[in-house]
Amino acid sequence: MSGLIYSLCALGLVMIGLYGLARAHHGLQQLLAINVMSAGVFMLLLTMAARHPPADAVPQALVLTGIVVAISALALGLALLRRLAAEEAESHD
Amino acid sequence: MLDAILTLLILALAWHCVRTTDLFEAIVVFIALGMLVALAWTRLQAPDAALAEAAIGAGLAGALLLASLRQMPEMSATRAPGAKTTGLGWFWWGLWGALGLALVSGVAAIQTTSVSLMPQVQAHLSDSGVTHPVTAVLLNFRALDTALELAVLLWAWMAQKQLFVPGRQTVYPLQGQVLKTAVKALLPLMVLVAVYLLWRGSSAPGGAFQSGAVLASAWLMLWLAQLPGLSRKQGGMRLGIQAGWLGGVTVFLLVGLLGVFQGAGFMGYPPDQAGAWILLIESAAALSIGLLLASMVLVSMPDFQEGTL
Amino acid sequence: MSSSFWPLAVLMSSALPGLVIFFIPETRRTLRSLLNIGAALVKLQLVVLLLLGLYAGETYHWQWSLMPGLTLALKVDALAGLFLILSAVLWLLTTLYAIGYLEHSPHRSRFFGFFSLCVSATAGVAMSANLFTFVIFYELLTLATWPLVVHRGTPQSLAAGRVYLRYTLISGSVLLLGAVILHGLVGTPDFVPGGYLADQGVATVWLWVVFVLLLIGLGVKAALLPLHGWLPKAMVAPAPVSALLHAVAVVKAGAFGIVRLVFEVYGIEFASEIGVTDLLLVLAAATIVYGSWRALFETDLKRRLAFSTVSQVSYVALGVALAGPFGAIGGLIHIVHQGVMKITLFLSAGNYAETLGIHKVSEMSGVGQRMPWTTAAFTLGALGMIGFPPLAGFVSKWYLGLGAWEAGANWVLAVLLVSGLLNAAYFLPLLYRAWFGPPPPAWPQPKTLSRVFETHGLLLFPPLITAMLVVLLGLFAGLNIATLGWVQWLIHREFGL
Amino acid sequence: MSWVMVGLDWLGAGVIALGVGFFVAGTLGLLRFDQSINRLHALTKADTLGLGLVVFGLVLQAPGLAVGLKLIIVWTLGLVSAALVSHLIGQSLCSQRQEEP
Repeated sequence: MSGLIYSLCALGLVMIGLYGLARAHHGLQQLLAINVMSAGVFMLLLTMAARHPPADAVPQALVLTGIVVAISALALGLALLRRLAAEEAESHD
Repeated sequence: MLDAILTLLILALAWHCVRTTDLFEAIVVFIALGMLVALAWTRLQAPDAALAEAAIGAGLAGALLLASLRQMPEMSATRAPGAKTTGLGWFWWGLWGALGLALVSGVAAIQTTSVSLMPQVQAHLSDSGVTHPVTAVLLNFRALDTALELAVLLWAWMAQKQLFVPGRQTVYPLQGQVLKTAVKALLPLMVLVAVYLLWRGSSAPGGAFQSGAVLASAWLMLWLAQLPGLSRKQGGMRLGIQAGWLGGVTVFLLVGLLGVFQGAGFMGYPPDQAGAWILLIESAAALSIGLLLASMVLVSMPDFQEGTL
Repeated sequence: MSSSFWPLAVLMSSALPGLVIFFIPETRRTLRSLLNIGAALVKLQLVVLLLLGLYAGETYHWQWSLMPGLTLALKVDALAGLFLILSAVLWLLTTLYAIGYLEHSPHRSRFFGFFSLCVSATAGVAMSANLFTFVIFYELLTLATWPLVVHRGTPQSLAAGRVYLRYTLISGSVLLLGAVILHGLVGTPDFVPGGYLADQGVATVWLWVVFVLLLIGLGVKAALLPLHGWLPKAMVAPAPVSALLHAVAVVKAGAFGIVRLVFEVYGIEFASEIGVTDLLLVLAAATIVYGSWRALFETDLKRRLAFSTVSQVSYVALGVALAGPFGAIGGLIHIVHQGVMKITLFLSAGNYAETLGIHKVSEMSGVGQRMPWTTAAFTLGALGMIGFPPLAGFVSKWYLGLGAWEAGANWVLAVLLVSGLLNAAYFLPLLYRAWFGPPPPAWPQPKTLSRVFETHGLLLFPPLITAMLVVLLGLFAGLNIATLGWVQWLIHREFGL
Repeated sequence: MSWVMVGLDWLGAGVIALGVGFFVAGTLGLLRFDQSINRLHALTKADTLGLGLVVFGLVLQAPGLAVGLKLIIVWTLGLVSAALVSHLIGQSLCSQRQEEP
């Protein structure tokens, strides 16, 4: 039962993230939306892992790897945004 | 019951996070979302992922976001939210809905199948050198994925180094000794926790990622307290930091190559030595992850100047 | 050396030097050039040895299981050999040309590094033994070519780069989607002559969906009709890049993918049975006519050539879609012949631009008197494109015509005829103008490049060599070592047609 | 002796509920107060007490000494970090106020 609830939650997160990505007006919003989506994907993997006890370790390891990749991407995206902002500020000066 | 409430809270926060036009608020909500998601994952019997999400996905990501926020332009007034939707609006909504339906049906289809790799994992667990299945998958069965992931982390950091712009803002100077004293007292404890998490990873939830996250926050605290820490000015420290950045991937690949010569194949270890090699790799990986994550947060600080790393 | 070593060696012979080149300081020109040319020669040597081995019946296969059901696999079969030898020869020539072309421009290490990676990705596309590997190298090719397209860093080239990325990344994800669906349906076995989809009991609807998805993914690079928009825009790249993109790397990767898709995934008989080849045939025919038509009205020389590429690459798809031995021979030959002809044209156009600053068709008046050798090469390339016997282009068009006749598709014959006329209509006036038009009172002198030749030696000889190839490939088409002989052998051996 | 355990369990539950009440009050303060200093006040006071009560309740229910000790360590660390963080926030608020009077 709880597995079903959480897979719905995961779908909800993906859809909300997608919606946010489409309506984002700021780079930061886009990054947040993408991360909301990725949280949904991770959760979906974990619900699939938890269908039968004991929980499947392979999707869990995938999620662990995914979290680190996601933060790398987030940090890179933020660095790009900072650079963009700095260059725009420079061109306005 | 708890699950339902948690789900509703998560969805509400996610909705708010993408709806709000206040960027600061969006970030704060995002951090809270990360915490709740971590909680949900403990409910899904995934303590490893929950630990990592709380520390990295909420904690360090939050620090990154908040530090970057101050260096960004405001939401531009010209592209104000709520601008008139074009005639295509309905089309996109339709597409969005169709995708949602497709996902629902896909997930429903998955629910009825029952493919699990766990029996295979458990069958080989005794040969893996560790007793915790997640660690066995990460560092033995799918070691290549983890090595590549470290490479991604390193690559992302190198790209950020190239994109670096020196911080322009001044930050209020630190007053008093409270933070310094506290950090001095807490630092040994944090290192201890990091080592403990690393050691524990072989038999229970924990491991290089979680340990690396703790190390990263230790280093960040050192920097925040303006203590003489790992800065480039100090002699061989610079070389040490660079070695730390590269260490995770390098050690991983070297041990992986060793497997070729020992006849266990690339990224394979002989069962009797597996435990030792995994511990070695994990130590290097934790150090690398910690250094890389902390470096990423550091360069995003509004007052960070080049030459410190 | 085991036979699994060779595919990797071919891949590494350009990838490793490429990676090293990134770290060579900008000023070490000789070192970089030596490394580059050396690598190109080694690669050519390897590929020739491979082809000889292949002819002697050797098989080359390398694979590495990434996870159960998903294997990274490389193989060298006759089809891959065709593409490999094309890329190896033209890489050597364009490298020489690029060394001369970029003599005084900045960021040369970056340029040559990505240039080498681009060729490695092309080799990977050629040798991919299954769809999964193919998709990976196909994407790597996109990533390796983008820095080349935007190399100059001007706002114009950055804008073109954005368009390029938008097209290729979207198509890449569509390709991935198609590959994933196919993987879900039947898994990802190796490419097999005759295809692996027949008798799998997959619903025709799914076969169509997958085909369309994969065709969209491949069609962008191959510049099929609604998806060709990036190609003329990417003309802002330096001339050697345009030459490589158009003749070998990008468009050919798309066309080559279509060949693999139809011949070795679906199987030609099965594909025509479910009717997907008809879709391909119509798209290819439309693209051929449309590209030629647009080329007629372009006043910019490179853009005219770009639309000509749009048109000419679809000959490959057309030949494949005709679903008969002659059509297949024509299409496959055209992979090589179009490459050789097009690279001649682009290198010559680059010479005009670099030596005299000529970019427009109207400025070419009388250029034949100032640069006779370059113009001679250009003329051979253009005549080949039109299909003048006995040049290279004639051979492929002849077989395509035979294929259309054999398939009973008379309208395709009409398309070929119209396209040939249009080709003549946009090339012949140009040639006339170049040779017989009145030269301007004084030629602009942007650079004095050479005292001996009409332009820098490194710029002059590559197009001359390829122009010779255009003649030789046409004249000696019947020999075993020529393209026609090879392709006939290939078709006979691998497809039993 | 089992009635002692049951009693401790119930006592623990009650203490935890009390702690939760303080958490709710603290959160309410965080949401309702308009100035950062006030919010900080609500959070540090109420949440520290709330955390203390929750931990205490859990200690009463703890199955063994080791778990109880771990909980107490958690509580101590929580206290230290809360004090430290509120000190830092307060300090930055102070400097901010001095800068823009």
